[in-house]
Amino acid sequence: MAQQALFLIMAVFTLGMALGTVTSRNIFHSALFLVGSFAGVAVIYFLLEAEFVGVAQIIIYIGAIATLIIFAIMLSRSVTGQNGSPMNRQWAFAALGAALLFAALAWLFSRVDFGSTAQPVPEDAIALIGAGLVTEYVIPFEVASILLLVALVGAILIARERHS
Amino acid sequence: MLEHYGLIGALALIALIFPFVGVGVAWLLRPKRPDPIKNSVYECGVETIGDTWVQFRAQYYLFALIFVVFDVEIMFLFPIAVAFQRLDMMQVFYVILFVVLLADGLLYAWRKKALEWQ
Amino acid sequence: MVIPLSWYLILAAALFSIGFFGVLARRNAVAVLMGVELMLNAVNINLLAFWRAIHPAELTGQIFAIFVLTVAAAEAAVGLALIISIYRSRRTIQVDALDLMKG
Amino acid sequence: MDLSQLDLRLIGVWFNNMLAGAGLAPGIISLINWVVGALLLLIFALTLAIALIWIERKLAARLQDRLGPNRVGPYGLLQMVADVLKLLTKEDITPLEADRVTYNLAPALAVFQVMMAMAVIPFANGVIGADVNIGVLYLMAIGSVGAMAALMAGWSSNNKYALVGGFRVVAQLLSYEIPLVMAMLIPVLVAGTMRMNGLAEAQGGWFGLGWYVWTLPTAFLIFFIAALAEGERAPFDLLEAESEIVAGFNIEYSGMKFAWFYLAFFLNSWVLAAVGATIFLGGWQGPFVAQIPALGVIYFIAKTLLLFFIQAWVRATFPRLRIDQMMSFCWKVLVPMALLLFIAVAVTLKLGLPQPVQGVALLGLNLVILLATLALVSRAQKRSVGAGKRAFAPELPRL
Repeated sequence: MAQQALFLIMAVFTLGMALGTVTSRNIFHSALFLVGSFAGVAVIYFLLEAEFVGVAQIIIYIGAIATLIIFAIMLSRSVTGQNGSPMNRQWAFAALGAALLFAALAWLFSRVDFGSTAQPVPEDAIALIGAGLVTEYVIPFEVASILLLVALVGAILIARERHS
Repeated sequence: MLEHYGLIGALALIALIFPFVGVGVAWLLRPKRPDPIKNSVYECGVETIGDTWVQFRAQYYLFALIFVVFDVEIMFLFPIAVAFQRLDMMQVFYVILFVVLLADGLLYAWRKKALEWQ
Repeated sequence: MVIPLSWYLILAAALFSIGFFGVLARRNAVAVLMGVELMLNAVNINLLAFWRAIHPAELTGQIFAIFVLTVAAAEAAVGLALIISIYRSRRTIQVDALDLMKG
Repeated sequence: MDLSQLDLRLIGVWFNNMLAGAGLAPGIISLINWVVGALLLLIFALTLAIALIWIERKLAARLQDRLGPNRVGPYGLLQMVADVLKLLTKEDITPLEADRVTYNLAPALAVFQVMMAMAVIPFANGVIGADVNIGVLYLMAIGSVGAMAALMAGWSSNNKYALVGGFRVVAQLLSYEIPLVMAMLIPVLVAGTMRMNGLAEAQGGWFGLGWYVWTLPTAFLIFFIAALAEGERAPFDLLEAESEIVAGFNIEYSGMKFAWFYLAFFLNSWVLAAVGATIFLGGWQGPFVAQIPALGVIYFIAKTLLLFFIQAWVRATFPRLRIDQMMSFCWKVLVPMALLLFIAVAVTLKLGLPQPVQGVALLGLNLVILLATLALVSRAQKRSVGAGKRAFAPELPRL
C-alpha cells in the first residue's frame, strides 16, 4: 500500500516535471524541470529495486547530462532568443499526435497481460552486474568504451574554438 | 532492499523542508524594507552595464565534456570493482582495455590542447 | 510485485508521449534534445519494469538500462556540441530558423 | 557494568522493543525509526556545524598568530550562537532581476545535499543511517546535486560575479569529482564492497596496518587533494575567490539563505573528512573496538577531526591557485595518476599473492607511481619555465 502510494506520488511528480520541461517559456526553467523529472524517474527505479540503475540515473542524468544542458544554455543564450512562443507552428498537431500515441499505448498496456513472477532480486545484484559486464556482455561493454571515446573526440572537434 | 532506503527517504523529505523552515523563521524575524538601490545587483558600487548573460567561452564546455565521459566510465567501474574477486585474468584484461580506451580520449584532448586554459 | 507492471508501463507511455511532444513542438534545439532525453527515460522505465516483473534473477534488464544511459550521455555530449557550434556561426538555435538546406 | 554491553546498536534495539511493547504495528515502528533516525542526523549535523565553525575560526586564528573569536562567552564559544541570531534577523535581499524560484531553491538544495550525505557515514560498527549496497556511488550521486545547487545560485542571481562563480563550478567541482571518485574506487577494488560500513570493516586486524592509507597512500593523497577542491577550500577556492569575484556564486545571498550556503560549506568539509576517515583511515577501527564497540565513535570522530584539522591548516596557510594551474593539475596529473593506479592495483590483486606480501606490493606500487609522477611533473615544470612559458603547463612528452 505504502509503495503504491509512493509510486503514484512520484509518477504525478515526474509527469508534472516533464510537462513543465516541454511547455516552459524559459529554457533554463525547462532544464530545471528536466532535472526534477530525472530525479522522479530515479525514485521509480529504486521502487523497482534497481538501486544501481537508480543511482546511475542520478549520476549520469543529473550530474552529467543536465549539467551539460545547462552549460549549453548558458553558452548559447541569445538576448533576443527569449521573445516569441517557445513552440513552433506545428505544435497543435504534435500535441494531438502525442495524445493519440499515449492513448494507444495506454490502451495496449491495460489490455495485455505480460505476466509477472514473484522471484526476488538477487542479494548481490551489483556484483552480478559487474561480472556480467565482463563476461556475457563484454562486447557491448567495450563498444560502450569506444562510443564514449568517439563521442569525446567528435565533441571536442566540433566545440573547439578555432584560432584564426 | 527497499527497507534500507526508508531512512534515506525520510531524511530527503526532512532535509528538503528544513531549509525552508529556517528561511520562514527568518522571514518572521527580519526587517523588510526593500528599496531599488538595495535590491540592485551588487557590482562593487558601480552601475551594471549591459546584460548579465554575456557570452562565455566554450572552454568551459570542453571540460564539462571530458567530465561527462569519465563520469560514465567510473559508473561502469564500480560494479566491476565489487565483483573483482570473481574475475579471472582475461576478464581483468577486458577491464584494463576499457580504461585504456578512455585514457586515449584524455590523451587526444591533451594533444589537441583542449586541456589548456587560454 | 506490489505495484502492477501495467502502472509502470502506463507511466512510461505518458513520459514517452510528453517527450515526443517536446521533440516535435519546441523551437529551441536544446529543448528538442531535452524531449529526446525524456523519451530515453521512458524506454529505460520499460526495460527495468519488464526486467523486474519477468526476469529479476538475471540482470540483463539492468545492464541494458546502463547501456541506454551511456548512449544518452554520448548523444547529449555530441548533440550539445553541435548546438553550440551552430550557435557560434548562426547566432540562433531556433530549429525553424535553421533551414539552410531548404531549396 | 560489563563494558562489552556498551554497544550503541543496543539503543536501537531497546527503542524498537519499547515501541513494540506499546503495541504498534511493524510498519509503523519502522516508519518511526526512519523519522527518528533522520531527525537525529539533522540535529547532529546542525550542532556539528556550529562546533566546526568555531574550531576552524580558532584554528585559523592561531595559525596566523591572531586570537580569533574571544568576546562572546568563554573562548568565544558562544560566538556562533550570536552569529546564528544575527543571520536570522538580517534583512533578506533578492536582487530585482533575479530568477526568484531558482534563487530560493539553490540554498535549500545545498543543505539538502550535505544532509543526505550524512546518511551513509558509519559512526561506529553498524551505527549508520542506512548501510546501502551502493554506499560510495550514493555519495558520488549526492555530490552532483551540490554542483547543481552552485550552478543554480550562480545563474539565478543575475550578477556577473555570480555567473563567473557558476561557470567555475564546472572547472572545479566537476573536474575534481573525477580524481576524487577514482581514488575512492581503489579501496572498493581491494575490499570488494561499496558499503561504507563494509569498507571500514575490511580494514580491521594487523594493529591498524590494515588501514588502506598504509597500503594505498597515493590513492589517499589523490583523495585528499581532490577533497580540498570538492570542499571549496584553499588553495582550490576559486569558486568563491573573494579577492577576484567577491564571493562567487553566493554573492547576492544574505541573511538565512547565505547561512545555508555557509552551513553547507562547513558540513561538506566535514563529510569529506569523514568519508576519507572511513575509506582510508579505518573508520571506527581501533584498539579494543571488538570488545567495546562504542569506542568506535571516539576513534571515528578523532580521525575525522584530524583530517578536518589538516584541511583547515592548508586553508590557513596556502595561497590560491590560478585557474589554469588548477585545471592542469587535475586533468594532467591527478586523473592519469588515478587511472594508472587503478590498473596497477587491479593487476596486483589478481597475482594471488599471500596477504602480507600483497600489502607490501601495493605499497611499493603506490610509492613508485607517486615518485614517478613527481619526477615527471618537476621535469615538465623546469622545461616550461625554461621555455619562458607560464609556470606549470606540462606538455605531453613526444611519444
